Amino acid sequence: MSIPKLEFPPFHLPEEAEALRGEVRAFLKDTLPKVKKTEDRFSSWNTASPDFSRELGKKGWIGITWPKQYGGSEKSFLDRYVVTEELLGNLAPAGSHWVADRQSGPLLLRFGSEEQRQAILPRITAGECFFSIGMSEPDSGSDLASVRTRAEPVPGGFRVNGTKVWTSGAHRNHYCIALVRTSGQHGDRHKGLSQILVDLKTPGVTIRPIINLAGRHDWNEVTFNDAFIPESCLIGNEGDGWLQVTSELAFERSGPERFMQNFYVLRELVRVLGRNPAPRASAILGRLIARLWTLRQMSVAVAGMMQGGKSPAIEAALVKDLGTIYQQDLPEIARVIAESDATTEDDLADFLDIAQYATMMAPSYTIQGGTTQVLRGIVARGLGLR
Amino acid sequence: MSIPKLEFPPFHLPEEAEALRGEVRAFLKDTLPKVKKTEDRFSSWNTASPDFSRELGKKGWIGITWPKQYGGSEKSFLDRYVVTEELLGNLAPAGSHWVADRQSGPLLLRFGSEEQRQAILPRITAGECFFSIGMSEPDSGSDLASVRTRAEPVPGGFRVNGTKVWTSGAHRNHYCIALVRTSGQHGDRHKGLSQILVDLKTPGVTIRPIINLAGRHDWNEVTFNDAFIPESCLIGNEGDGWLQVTSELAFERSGPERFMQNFYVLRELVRVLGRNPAPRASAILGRLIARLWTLRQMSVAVAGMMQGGKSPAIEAALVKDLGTIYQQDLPEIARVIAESDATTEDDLADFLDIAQYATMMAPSYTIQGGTTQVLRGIVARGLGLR
Amino acid sequence: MDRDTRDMLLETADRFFTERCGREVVNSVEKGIWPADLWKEIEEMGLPLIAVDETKGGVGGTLADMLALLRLAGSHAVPVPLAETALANLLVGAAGGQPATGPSTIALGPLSLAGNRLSGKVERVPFASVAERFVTVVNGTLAVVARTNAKISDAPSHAGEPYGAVSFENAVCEFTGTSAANAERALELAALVRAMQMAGAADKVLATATEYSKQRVQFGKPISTFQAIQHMLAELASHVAATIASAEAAARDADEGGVPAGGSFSIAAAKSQCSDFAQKIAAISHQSMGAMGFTHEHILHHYTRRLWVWRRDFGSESFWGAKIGAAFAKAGPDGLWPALTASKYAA
Amino acid sequence: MDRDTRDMLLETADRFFTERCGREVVNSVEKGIWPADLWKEIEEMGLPLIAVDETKGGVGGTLADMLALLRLAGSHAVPVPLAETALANLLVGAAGGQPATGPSTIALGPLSLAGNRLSGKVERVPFASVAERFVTVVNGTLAVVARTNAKISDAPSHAGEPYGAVSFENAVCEFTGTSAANAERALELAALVRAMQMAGAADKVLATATEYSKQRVQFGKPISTFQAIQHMLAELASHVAATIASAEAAARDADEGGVPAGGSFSIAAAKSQCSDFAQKIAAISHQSMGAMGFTHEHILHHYTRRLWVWRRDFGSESFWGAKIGAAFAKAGPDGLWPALTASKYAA
Repeated sequence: MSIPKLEFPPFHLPEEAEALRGEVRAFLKDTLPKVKKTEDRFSSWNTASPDFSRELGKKGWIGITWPKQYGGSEKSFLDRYVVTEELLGNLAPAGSHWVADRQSGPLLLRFGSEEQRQAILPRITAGECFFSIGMSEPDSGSDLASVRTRAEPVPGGFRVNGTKVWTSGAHRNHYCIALVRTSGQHGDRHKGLSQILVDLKTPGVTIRPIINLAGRHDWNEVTFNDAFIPESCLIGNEGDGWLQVTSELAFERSGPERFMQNFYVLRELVRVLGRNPAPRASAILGRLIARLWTLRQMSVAVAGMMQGGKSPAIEAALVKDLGTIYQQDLPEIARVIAESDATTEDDLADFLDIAQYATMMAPSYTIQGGTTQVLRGIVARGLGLR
Repeated sequence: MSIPKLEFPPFHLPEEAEALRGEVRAFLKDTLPKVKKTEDRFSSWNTASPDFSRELGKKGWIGITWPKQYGGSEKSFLDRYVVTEELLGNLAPAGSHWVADRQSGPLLLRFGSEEQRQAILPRITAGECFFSIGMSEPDSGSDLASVRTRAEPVPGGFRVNGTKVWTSGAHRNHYCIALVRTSGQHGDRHKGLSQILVDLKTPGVTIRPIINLAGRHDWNEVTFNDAFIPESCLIGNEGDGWLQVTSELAFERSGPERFMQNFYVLRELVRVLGRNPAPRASAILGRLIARLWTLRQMSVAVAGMMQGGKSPAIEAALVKDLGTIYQQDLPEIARVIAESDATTEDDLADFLDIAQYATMMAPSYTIQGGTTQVLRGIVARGLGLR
Repeated sequence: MDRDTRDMLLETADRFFTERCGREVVNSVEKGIWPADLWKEIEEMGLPLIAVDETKGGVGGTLADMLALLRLAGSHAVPVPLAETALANLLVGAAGGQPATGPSTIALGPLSLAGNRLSGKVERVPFASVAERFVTVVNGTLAVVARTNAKISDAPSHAGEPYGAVSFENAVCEFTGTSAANAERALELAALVRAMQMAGAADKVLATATEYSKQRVQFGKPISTFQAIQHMLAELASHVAATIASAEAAARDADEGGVPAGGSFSIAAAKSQCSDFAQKIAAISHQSMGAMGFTHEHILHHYTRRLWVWRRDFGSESFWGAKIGAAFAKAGPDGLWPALTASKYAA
Repeated sequence: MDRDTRDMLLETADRFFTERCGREVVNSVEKGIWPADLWKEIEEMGLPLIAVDETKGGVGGTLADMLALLRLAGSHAVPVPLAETALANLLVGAAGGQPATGPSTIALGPLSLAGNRLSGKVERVPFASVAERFVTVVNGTLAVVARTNAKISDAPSHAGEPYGAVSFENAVCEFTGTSAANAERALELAALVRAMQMAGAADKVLATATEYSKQRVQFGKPISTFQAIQHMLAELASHVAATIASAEAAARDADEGGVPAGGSFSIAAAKSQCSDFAQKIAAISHQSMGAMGFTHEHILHHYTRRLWVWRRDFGSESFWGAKIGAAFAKAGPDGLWPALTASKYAA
């Protein structure tokens, strides 16, 4: 049979990376406030803290893989992996620099002009410059190619009109990288799209909050009204936007953030069950831990493959899909077992609130980095079904 | 908003039906052997017992709604409902007469000729004449209209060639009602199909077992090789086969057999947990019972609507869909809780075998009476989505 | 209330809720703004007195009438304690008291009564922060405590409704009387009320997600035409149907029994069922609607968040499941089928 | 065994299994027919001795080599106790014994050893009905009992393999020796073997269902073109991937540790993971294939039924989960993350 074999070759993170882990842990132990039970700690990378990011930048742990000339540390992708998972595992407020470190910086490194790199990257690595992504539009949903925001060439740059939505952190970040139509018509789909670097203070750019169902303000609507963006802010070639964006999306799929957004719930479940739970409670806890361990093995294996120069796109999509399932299961399974096996009533009441909050946030996991539908489509293609 | 409201008006089975329930229970108590832990008891209506069916026939409980002239008792559809659910709830071996009582008899009553009715129905009600259904073909799957079996008109009848598959009980039953093409071409789909009554002893009809994954022989392949079927065996009008078949399918969807095929597992779970389970085990048991109770309320509500002259097709499809989900969940949930909370090791080992067997049989629930895919398609249409 | 009267009342209420309980009102309650006008109008319509005798100034409806109204209220996310007050008034009236105006709520929990003094603490009391009085049943006695005699610690629910913990420290009761429903029964009735509200909310979730799928265009066509979405919504419909069917069956059984007793098993089963499927309903609807359904701007969350809160209110699926399971385990395997068909706890 | 040698061996074995372990052979084992020729050929290839020292006539492979072979065997539903015998031989060799020819099996359970006399009963011993000897570890001692000294009560597994209960009544052991793996470790290794077999079977299930969807035509087109089927198979792929990844990671960790110890947590996690997802893999594959996959004629059930049986063998997900959970609970919340990243039980 000719279907591609799914393989996740077990991979050991190298010793240097493990040594770095120790450093990161020590730093976090000193730097982080004691874990409090607040919703802000739920999702490390949705919690912004410019102060924390600046401290992390001082350690050289933002843009860690980038060339030294741009403030990077020229460490490996696997070192970066370890820093990332330690931030998540220790519930650090990594939200400010998250996107810059993970997507925008690498994009500029790969496609940006020398001028852009020099102007921006050192500020990112210093933990002083934060990014948002301007991809989705009111009518686009998963259909990212249906971009309507137009950047019309004018002398010295572009005049931009249109609206971007679900733009995380635009209200507190410095820049947004937007996917816009620089030529052709709406119906042209992938053709004629470009990426531009938008200073969020640009006149004509308006940021309005989109509050989520939990009442939190992470998302924004970013409106362009004849906003002038200088030519120097075009990223890569005019018309290459779609190509650049899709290479970006692959990045997004298999990192630890895809299964550790509500790690806090598991941690608290351990607390609430006490030191000596009944066997059935232990069994349920243990099964959850086993699933998380598996996800980490898969994610590390994908990182290893990427480090080895492969492009495990299907494998990465599978990690995200499983991560979503796990993160949706976790608070619900935890809720039920806590109800019967929590050691104290007070702990239980707190925990039920925590678990409920996590369940309430869970729908968002399928939205980021490709909906479950889109992911399953990718996997189906990988299986040769479409 | 204009989507149809889903309503399941609570319905009380009438007093006569409840009185009949008492009679049926008393009869079963006397007639049934003690429940043994064998796979034969798992699925009441997949377990054939001509002796039991004859006894039931003597009580007048087969074809209970049919006119007295054909051996029926002219009781209500709801009386029939009660008899059916008592057979299932008491794990009676109702497999021999099941199809005749449920589908074939009603079909003959509705579309059959007077001669057919007189010849067949009294034998069904006596519990002496058993039926199979010849619908699916090797390449048809859910696409029932793609019938290839051909009944070519010849003097005095039809010459039939083709193959039917998944024909339950053909090896032990007397007749099969087959959907065949009497005119037109394969590509004509719904047009040109007819139903014929096939004596399974007819020369040219060959029955070969299709063993299922559990090693059981319920299904058969029925092959027609120039089999001659007299004209008198055409059911209804030539070319009306599809119409007749689809009205039959609706019958199939919301009966108690759609959620009680593995009732035995729940019963045994009660046994294995003992008289005083831990609260957590009680909770899981109770939740399962609540779901079964709900399904029964829904099924009774649909029966009430049908008795009231309505055609709750979507509601019936929903009952089947939920019934499938429940029956697939039941053995798996039961298995896990039994592992931690069974009162004795021996009971546990037995129970794990029972639950595993039920899980192994579960895939078949989505096959009978329309696959989950087909059902969800029906519901989607009901929601106005297609 | 005869069938026609009830239908008319429900129709009127439906129109009223549609007009007056829009998104903005629901959202402003979340911000801590009490919709005084809305409540006043609801009182003027007599809704909180739906199941209070006409002799006491009530509408004279049955338990079933009240439950039908509250299912409707659930399908509008009515952001005031109509359910709690209607039940409180029913209980007060049935205990020989006189229902007062103003929002009330139900506080059921580990309370003790000495004479007409109430003590103890109840967590997660719905609308505690806005209720003018707290109605409780301790053993067989109904007690009413005015807001001023209670200590309230605000703890809004995940649906943003003004829930809170309520403490009574030797609090003077403004009324005590022999309750028609004992404490256990009061909890059953409260759970049943929630089940009916959940049925209403579930129904609305299905309608909302279905409608959205027909409007929302992706890749050039309505997402309702994608098979994956169709199957998702069909699965949603199944879970919504179970919620509605179980709640309605329990409402019927409880109504036939009356306030003091009846339909106990059905109520337990229905609340277990409704709570059990709430997550699936919320999850599928959100999955089908993507980012849009996750915004505060869209109304979907008014219903999904309530489903999440209500599944826990007055006993989760585990709470009611444990009651059922314990009774059925005690009765053993032979008791299962007879009890199930009789909609009774196995004994 | 170097990488090339292993690859060559696996390739040879793959061809051999493909040729000689077809549907008919697997089915005939279910009918109780022992495939003597097949076993003989497998022995001639040296497969049961893969992880036995060359000094003892073995192939000299590592634990990892053996596990890779058994994953392959799992993907062919090899219906003889290759896995059990290979592990038994490994253990016997590592205890200073000399592996014998003929099928062996592993009997782990509540047994006691007095001198060289073994007593006790083990349920569900794989291939008990055909094994020529039983290998067990009691505390730190490995013991081998010939078939003639054991009482076997046949109880075929749900996959139709000749499992059974085995009783020893003061049975004479043909060999005892200090075991390189204590009883607990032996169970870990057996669980790991099953996890790898499950990985193989899961892989084959995915390939089978995928291939079928491309062949099977309904409503005029291959069912692989229906979005619902595509999503179903994608979900299947996710669960298969987790099964493979966890088993392989545990195999690596165990191999690095060696026979006596190492990778204990990874093994527990992998067996928990593999057992946990077995049902989903079986259920989705069957759902996607409809009636055809439910027939005995099709090969799908050779794999799904083994997944169902293997998930229970040598510890279910609850068994291994409880071990993990107990350790992590004891260590408390702060121990969770460090242990997880170290693939170690929290301490």
